[in-house]
Amino acid sequence: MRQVYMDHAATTPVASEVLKEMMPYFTESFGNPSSLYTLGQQNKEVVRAAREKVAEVLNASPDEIYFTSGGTESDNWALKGVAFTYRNKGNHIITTKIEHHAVLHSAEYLAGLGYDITYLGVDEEGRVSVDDVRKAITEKTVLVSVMFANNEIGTIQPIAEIGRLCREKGVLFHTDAVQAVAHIPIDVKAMDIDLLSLSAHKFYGPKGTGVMYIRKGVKLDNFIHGGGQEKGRRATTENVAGIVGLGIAIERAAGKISSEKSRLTALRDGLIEEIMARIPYAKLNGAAGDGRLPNNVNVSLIGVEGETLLMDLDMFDIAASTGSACSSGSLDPSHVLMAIGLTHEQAHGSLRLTLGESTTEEDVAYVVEKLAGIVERRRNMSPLWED
Amino acid sequence: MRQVYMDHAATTPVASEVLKEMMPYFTESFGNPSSLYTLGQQNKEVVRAAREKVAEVLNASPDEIYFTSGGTESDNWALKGVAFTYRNKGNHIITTKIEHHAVLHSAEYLAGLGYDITYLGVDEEGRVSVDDVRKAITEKTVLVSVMFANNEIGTIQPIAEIGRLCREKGVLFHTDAVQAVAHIPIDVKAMDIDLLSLSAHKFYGPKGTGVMYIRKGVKLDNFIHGGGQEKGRRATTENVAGIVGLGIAIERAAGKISSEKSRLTALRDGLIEEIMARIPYAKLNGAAGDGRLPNNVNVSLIGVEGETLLMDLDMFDIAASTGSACSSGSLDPSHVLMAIGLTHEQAHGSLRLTLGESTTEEDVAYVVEKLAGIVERRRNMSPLWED
Amino acid sequence: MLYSEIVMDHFQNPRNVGEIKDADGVGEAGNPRCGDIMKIYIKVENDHIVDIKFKTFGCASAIASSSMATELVMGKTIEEAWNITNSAVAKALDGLPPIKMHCSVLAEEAIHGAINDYRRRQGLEPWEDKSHDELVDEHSHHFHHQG
Ligand SMILES: Cc1ncc(COP(=O)(O)O)c(C=O)c1O
Ligand SMILES: Cc1ncc(COP(=O)(O)O)c(C=O)c1O
Ligand code: FES
Ligand code: FES
Repeated sequence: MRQVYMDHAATTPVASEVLKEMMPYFTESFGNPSSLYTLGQQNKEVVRAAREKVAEVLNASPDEIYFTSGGTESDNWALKGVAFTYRNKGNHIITTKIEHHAVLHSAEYLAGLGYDITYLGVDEEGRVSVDDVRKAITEKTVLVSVMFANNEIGTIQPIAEIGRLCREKGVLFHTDAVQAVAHIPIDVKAMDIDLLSLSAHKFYGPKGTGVMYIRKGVKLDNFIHGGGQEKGRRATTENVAGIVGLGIAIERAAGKISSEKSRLTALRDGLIEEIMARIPYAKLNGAAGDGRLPNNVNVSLIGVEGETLLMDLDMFDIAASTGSACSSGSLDPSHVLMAIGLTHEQAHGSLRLTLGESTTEEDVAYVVEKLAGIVERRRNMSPLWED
Repeated sequence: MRQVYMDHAATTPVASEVLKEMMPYFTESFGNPSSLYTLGQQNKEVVRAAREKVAEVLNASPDEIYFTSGGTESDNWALKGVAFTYRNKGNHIITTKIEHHAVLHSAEYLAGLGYDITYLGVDEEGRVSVDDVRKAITEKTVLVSVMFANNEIGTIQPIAEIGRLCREKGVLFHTDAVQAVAHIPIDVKAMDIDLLSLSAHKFYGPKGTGVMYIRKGVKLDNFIHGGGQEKGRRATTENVAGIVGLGIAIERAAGKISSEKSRLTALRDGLIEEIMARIPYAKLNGAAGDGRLPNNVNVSLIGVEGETLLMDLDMFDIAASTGSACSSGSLDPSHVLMAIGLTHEQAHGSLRLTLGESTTEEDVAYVVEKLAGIVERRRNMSPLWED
Repeated sequence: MLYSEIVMDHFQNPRNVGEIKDADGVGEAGNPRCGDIMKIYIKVENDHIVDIKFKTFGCASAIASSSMATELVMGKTIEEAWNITNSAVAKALDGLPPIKMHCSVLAEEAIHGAINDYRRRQGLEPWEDKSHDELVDEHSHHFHHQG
């Protein structure tokens, strides 16, 4: 049977050429980069080379790149690091209602410690207004954190404008670029970004490795204390294989960013069109066109519950995601879908399909076909549905 | 030429059978364990199985095991987590002068936030006195953190006694068992351990994965906030391949703990004896016999500087480590060697040789042979040395 | 790699190791930060350094710096020798890692010590030594790591 993985925003497989480069560092070349002998020093070089690749892609300098255990750690470091470092300057942080939980739960934790957090709303497409950011900034503001592109609905934020504003106001600016980096060229200098988070497994690199970009000159308390790795700013024995994988993966992703953009955009728009054509009462969540990640489709199919949808799709070996309450341990529907004004019912019937390198036109056709059948069948057994 | 890796305390290669089990999780079986479809749910099972292996080895229950990015993160979590969670109960933490920097620098960071830290001294073999711990505990003490075995000199601490004392006094007890777990059977219940740190790359598992054991019922603030992974206590997309590797590696290590113990102890004692016999003025640092990790040798060879020694050994493809000031960016000699009362000169000429699965009698003979020649040659060019 | 090929060469095959029993000047420099020590012996004829030997207890870069410094100084006049700076030694070694620059300072100081010892023995005023603290302090953060 055909297998269709349409959950690339959740995670991606490690690309074979990435894995190939990682392999020696598990076994023969296993040295600790902090060690003085050749086996260690060679790995120090290897980590340096990976750092240069990341810097190149972001238009940063290599000494602004720090390796972490993932997007979550980087987000935690950004928020808590700034909050603790600048606690005598101010206790106000601005973020949005649609951030990833790594940002939101860090912010809530800080709120519990007495910090003052502003959660900006978004418009119905999920876009933050630069003017809202401007109005929210006070004397006490130490950080603005706005994600580059949303993981659920794919909405892209006006990052360069927010960056410029923050720079003018002398406020630090962090962006979670975990979902964006493989799809949108990022230039930390041109975009006035001070801190930025990445996660390798979202762009065909290994799970458990990430990046924190810290602009030169930005003072930031360490988050993980210990040995002197990462120029004394982030401790732990370097995950050499993982870092090598991250380096190759980001270089690879940057190399195909524009060809993949056109290819995926066409597939995405085809998928959206077909769903709209084949499934009654389907609604697109988030922006259409250029304001949306090229690989993201998010629709509400009211009358069908999201978890049910996923299980049904799984029967056809289709992997997808939902913002339905039933699929989350917390039984709250997605905070992102709520923030763009969806009703509970709409959030409940939401379906996210995120495309990737492996996605083909046949996959799109297959998914639409199966989805249409599933929706019809489940709507027919719903008491809310009258046709 | 013969290659001799004698720095197993710094890191170990991933064992081939461990790597073999990890492989599928980079590519075909790459699903996010939080996803509802089969590809995700299978990995949830796989993570569960690894958790059970860890629990089994520590005599813990699986829901007391949390996966982290390494020993450093676990140590940070233990210290900062307890400090923040119990800040209304007390602000006093007891640890020792010979902990790993992951503990010491976390403690220093907390001191900067107003916490009161007691750093207990050790005897000349590097052992903490249970009585000193008892005397240091006050009404305000919220945590005692004493490492299971030291990474530099291999001294094993009276963990069960300290655990019993802490339990009696109602104080939480954390132990950094990063160096111990592959060499000493650990029973968290019998030893009254509340929190414990592990790091996979010290026992032939992958770098970038670790464990935090949290005894059931212990309240502990999260350290990395975000998604609901690890029962909501430690966020980030699970590093599935890494976790699988950790699970197999710990099971494997536990399976050979007693055979390796006798084999390594014999090699270790042979190495120590030969060094003492062949090199004048050599001094063993740390305990002899059962009070020392079976794989650790640490000697001071005064008149030769440690970094020089390492570079010379590297010319013979021998990998080792030192506590010399010159090898450290900070230009301070090892805090552990200072704590056991070595002079600067002795710390300066220290050499750590840590044995592992690959170590043979021939390796030991080769190292002694080369080392004796190096020491003689370098002593002859030292102004401090008069023969 | 931590060190350049030239550093490794001078570290492995140091030139001019030893002592001069009837030296005309002996200089010693110690590094208060890491505890290393370097001793330099010179033989002077017609205001020229005609022989030089060293003994060093220290890291690879201290040993290589001593060796390179003796080569640079050999045959020079006293004044030329005085003016050879630690950066010249480091440069001749094809560079040293930033955290190891202070090791080359040791070589400059030991040579200055030997020259001033020679001048004192000749009944001359010792020359004034400048301080290198700026160089030694350029790496203030912690790097120490042992697995
Ligand atoms: C926008 C965003 N930020 C942060 C993260 C966290 O990344 P990780 O799970 O790799 O820590 C994710 C993905 O889970 C994400 O989509
Ligand atoms: C005793 C001890 N604790 C903690 C650590 C930190 O482990 P990691 O570097 O894997 O985070 C190490 C090794 O570096 C160690 O030896
Ligand atoms: S009906 Fe079961 S969780 Fe919603
Ligand atoms: S002489 Fe000690 S660091 Fe070079």
